[in-house]
Amino acid sequence: MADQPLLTVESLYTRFKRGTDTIYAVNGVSFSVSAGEVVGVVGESGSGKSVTMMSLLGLVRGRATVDVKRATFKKWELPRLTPRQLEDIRGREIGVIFQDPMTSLNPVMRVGDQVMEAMLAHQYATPRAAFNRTLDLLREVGIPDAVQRFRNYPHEFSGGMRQRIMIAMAIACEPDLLIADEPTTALDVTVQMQILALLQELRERRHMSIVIITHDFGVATNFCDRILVMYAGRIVESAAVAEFVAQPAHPYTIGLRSSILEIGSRGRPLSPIPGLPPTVTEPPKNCSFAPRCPYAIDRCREELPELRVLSPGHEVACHRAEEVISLAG
Amino acid sequence: MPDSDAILTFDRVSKDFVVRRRVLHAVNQVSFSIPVGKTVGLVGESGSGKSTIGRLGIGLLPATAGQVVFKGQDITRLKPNALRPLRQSMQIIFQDPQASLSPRMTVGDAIEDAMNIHGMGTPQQRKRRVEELLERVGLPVSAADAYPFELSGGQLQRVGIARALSLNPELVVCDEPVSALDVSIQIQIIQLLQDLQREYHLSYLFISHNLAVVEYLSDVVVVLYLGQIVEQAPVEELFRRATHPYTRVLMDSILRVPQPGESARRFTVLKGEVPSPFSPPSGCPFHTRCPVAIDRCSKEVPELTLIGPDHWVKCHLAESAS
Amino acid sequence: MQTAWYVVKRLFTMLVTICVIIAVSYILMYLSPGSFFSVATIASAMSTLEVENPKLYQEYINSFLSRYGLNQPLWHQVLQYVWHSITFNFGNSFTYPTVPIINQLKTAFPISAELAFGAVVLGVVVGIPLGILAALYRNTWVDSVLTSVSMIGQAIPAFVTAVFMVLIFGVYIPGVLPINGWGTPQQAILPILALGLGNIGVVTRYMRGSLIETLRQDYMRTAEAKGVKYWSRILRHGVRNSLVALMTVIGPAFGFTVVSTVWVENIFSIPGLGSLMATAFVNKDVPLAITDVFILALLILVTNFLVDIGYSILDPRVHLT
Amino acid sequence: MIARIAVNQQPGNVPRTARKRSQWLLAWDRYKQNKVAVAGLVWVVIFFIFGVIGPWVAPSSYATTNYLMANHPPTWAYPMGTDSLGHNMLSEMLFSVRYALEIAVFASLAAFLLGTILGLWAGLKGGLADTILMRVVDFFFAFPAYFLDLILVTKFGRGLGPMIFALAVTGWAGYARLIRGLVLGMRNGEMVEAANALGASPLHLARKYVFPNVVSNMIIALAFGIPSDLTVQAALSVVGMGLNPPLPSFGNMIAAAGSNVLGYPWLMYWPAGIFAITLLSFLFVADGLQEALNPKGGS
Repeated sequence: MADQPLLTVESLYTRFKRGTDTIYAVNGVSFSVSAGEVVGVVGESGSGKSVTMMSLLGLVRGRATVDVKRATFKKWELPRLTPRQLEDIRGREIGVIFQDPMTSLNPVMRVGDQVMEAMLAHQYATPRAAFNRTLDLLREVGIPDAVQRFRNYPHEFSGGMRQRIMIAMAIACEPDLLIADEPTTALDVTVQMQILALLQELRERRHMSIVIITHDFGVATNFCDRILVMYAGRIVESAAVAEFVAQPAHPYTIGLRSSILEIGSRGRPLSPIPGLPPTVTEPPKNCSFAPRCPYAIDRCREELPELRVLSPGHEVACHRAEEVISLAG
Repeated sequence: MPDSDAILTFDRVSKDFVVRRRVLHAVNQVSFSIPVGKTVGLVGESGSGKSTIGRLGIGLLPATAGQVVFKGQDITRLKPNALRPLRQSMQIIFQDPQASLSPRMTVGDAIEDAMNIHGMGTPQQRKRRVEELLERVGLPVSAADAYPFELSGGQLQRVGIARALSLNPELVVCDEPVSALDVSIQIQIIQLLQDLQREYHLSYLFISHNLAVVEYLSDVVVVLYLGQIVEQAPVEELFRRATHPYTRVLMDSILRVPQPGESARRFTVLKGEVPSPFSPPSGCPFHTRCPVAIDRCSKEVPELTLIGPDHWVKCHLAESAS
Repeated sequence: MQTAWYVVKRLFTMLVTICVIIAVSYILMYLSPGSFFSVATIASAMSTLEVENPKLYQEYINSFLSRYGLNQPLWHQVLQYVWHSITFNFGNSFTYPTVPIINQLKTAFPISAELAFGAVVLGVVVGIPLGILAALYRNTWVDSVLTSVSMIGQAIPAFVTAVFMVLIFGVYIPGVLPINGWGTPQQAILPILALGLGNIGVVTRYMRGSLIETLRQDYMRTAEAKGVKYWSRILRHGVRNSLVALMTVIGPAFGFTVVSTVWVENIFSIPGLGSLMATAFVNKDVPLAITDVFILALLILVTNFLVDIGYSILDPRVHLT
Repeated sequence: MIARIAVNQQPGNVPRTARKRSQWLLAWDRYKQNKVAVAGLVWVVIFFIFGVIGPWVAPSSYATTNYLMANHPPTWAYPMGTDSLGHNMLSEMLFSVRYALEIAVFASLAAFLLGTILGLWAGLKGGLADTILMRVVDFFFAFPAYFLDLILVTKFGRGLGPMIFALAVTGWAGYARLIRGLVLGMRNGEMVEAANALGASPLHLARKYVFPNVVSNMIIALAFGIPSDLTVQAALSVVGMGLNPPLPSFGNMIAAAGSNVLGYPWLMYWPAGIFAITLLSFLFVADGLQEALNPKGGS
């Protein structure tokens, strides 16, 4: 990665109050995204993958506390920005796409106006120019009859079309970074492919960085340059896709990888990861995966494994990573 | 295609719904059967009618036309009272276990109520059986006293399975039982379903939009598009020789993790989206999106044609090829 | 086109409903024992006239008998009465047989309508901003104060509020505002306030609830992610969508306002439909009573109709069918 | 290869609910958090107690008059003063509480029971029964309840019985519509589908699945219904059609005080004050119940 990092995050912590409990959703996450890079954040529900990204943008809902040592995006130091300044960055410098295109669009506002609003909020274009640009954007994301469709309401579109509108909205101000939070999960399989193809095309055309949050290894490994695996609010493994595919090192990654059914899996014995992903209600002091880990030793239950470099570009948070590789391989 | 070994047979079954005075042909002339102790996988996208077929199969919905035959008995036109005793033998597992359980009933009560309805055993025997079932599906006995909102999705799906099993069914309709679950949990449930099938000699109608899951579990695969069967074959045959363009597209849509050294793939794109089932296209329903459609496809409805051992396809191009 | 068809359908349903209301009212009032459409009742209502002008008295008795067809079968009477009502041919009342009911309504209706309209406008104009405020400052003292006050407004019916106002402005600070009559703008202040406080309470509470619910929606986060500024987000996305939900409670609240005018008019001695109704019921002046009910019910039906139309304008997902 | 661990050896973290706390206790816990609702409940309970014992503790009958003491401001003997006929207002008040509750509670309960049964039946049965019932309900919604009540009491008299009857007649439709809506929403849901798949009979379905899941909404509706009946009943007095004098009622007292307020303001303080506080308390209770029973729906 010779590229200059676009986004660098160091020691991000997010916790929520839920009733009397405190949920430790993100527990010390550090990573960076280079210009033009596509990073996949993979994990199961509750792993903190979505909260991590939303924390950076000030978009976490509920009673959340975010602590971060450093989060540099281009020339900005995100934690030091006022809400007003962060508003200027959201949508202008960083675009976001959410999972559920059914609920993420305002049902009583014409879709064209919603796309235009993104530009007008940042004085990115004059109303006249924004209108024309909206039509261009709608065409670019593959919505036929843009002129007529501009005036339609979200409920008049299919799920896939709504996700295209979300994408048009997110890229309207030509952001350098696009965050896509499970952008295809709610869609039919054939439509998933269309959306991924669209994102891939946009990425190549506009040379923007993308962080895609997904639970789907298939999506992540085919779409991304680099993958971060999260478990219980921590990054447990980070590697370029080629390395990731060739030599996964964390037991959770390996377990998850073999949990995926692919065509041709028939007849193969299943090897599920036992147990359930935990809900973290106190700051982790040991490896959260240890109770489910076939390689766990006493040290894992006592000492928190830090993310360490295994080989250049490949980081893992496991005390026994080297042994795991040889055992699993 | 009547089949004496079949536990359940669909014979030219159709189902129409009337939604705001418009008729929706949710299921159109569907025929297939589920052999005893086997699994038939039903694949399709939203609007393909796969869930409707599942409900028709166990008499939760009456068919508009055709026959649904369960163990030699046509259940299509049975009165609710006559159908009720049969319910013990055919059960269903839902996609969203949370929604299918009453929030006001503990897990134990929910499972027990199933036996209660059919007057099975004494209260003590039922309590015992609830505990056995919970253990069998991998839950601690203490879960009996929990309310549904206190359990996770995977745990609730186990409860749903235990409840279905409590009646000793012979046929279980699994309606997207793993779609809402986390990846690591999905495979636990799949394994559980597979183990239970062997143990209790169950027959499954397994509904899913995920071809890989269907391939893993099914003996026969039925591919649906807009309420019609477009391809149907034994599982090995289908995956060796998928013929219908839609089946092939579905197979391409499964993103597999590339092998080491293999480069990431481009995403193949099937144009358009599933048309509205209210106004299905003329001719072959798939022709509007088909990459290889010819003139004839928009005009003539293709016939279901046998192109291999038990391999049926509904496509003009396959007809001419065979 | 679709809207026009809907309007026609709705108007037709309203017509049917109002006919049924009139018919049911008439039948209830007619059915013995104690039928009100009897010579005896009519006679007792007009006893003074009997003494003053026996000839005229007999004329009126005869005209009532023929008007209501009291010697005809019931269904005939009902149909005739309904027809008279919906063609606004109300005849004369028992208590003032010389005055056509329509003339009494002509003076009373505008007063009640003004009162109700004033109270509705007050409720909306004050309630919506207060509701927004309470929602934005939820779980703070601002919210607690607004919520408590609006609950008081919602709980205490207009006639109790009105009586308190009479007490305050009649006994403690007399002369500040008039406590009875109608005609000057000052005289309208207290009645409209008494009626409007309930509306303010209802609108504030539901606006608050509705906006809090809206602020939780995914599209609010989308707007935030786009970088839309705070107030723009609150107003264009939040409030706009909350109004849709608010519409569903506003209809019944406004209907209740119309009912409340009856009480408030009686307490402030305002010569509107309500005062007319009170005397009619006490004097068993059946034609006037039923006509009054008919007019007020009509007012409520029309209000609900307008609310539904407004609803469909605010929410494009609502298909008027 | 990861060792294959049998699925049933890992319990997962099932909460230890050996306590098996009933949903009602949990709701009560939530209710207790809400101070305003608790205050409202205290007043409502006091109101009910006086409704029961009022006639026994009253210093005199509501009909006893003392013309020598007519229109007298409060004294030790007459803590709430007297009216123009020399009635002891304290007695009037205590009897009013009784009659107000009697009418509101019985009318609400009758309406509630009728509405619940019809609503459940129409919602579950559907078809023609449902259509007919809903037409009737629509009529009751279109006919402003207050006016129908007026006509009914004019017709049937202004005693306790006719009042209860009138309020019940106009009240049931609201409950019926509410429960039918809830049942319809549920009928297409997976819970009912699952129960059907188990082979539950319609009665079993209604009793074990549908009813327990609508009962909290019904209780909330009832809690809102009682104060609304109190209001309408009192409001009938405003146009002179309230409970037949000499039977005392809040409405009658407030109406009488309203016309005498310039001369004898004490006639106002107590009836209007207590009535207002009571209505407010009922609303606090209803609101508290709504939050406690529907934690998701409430804000």
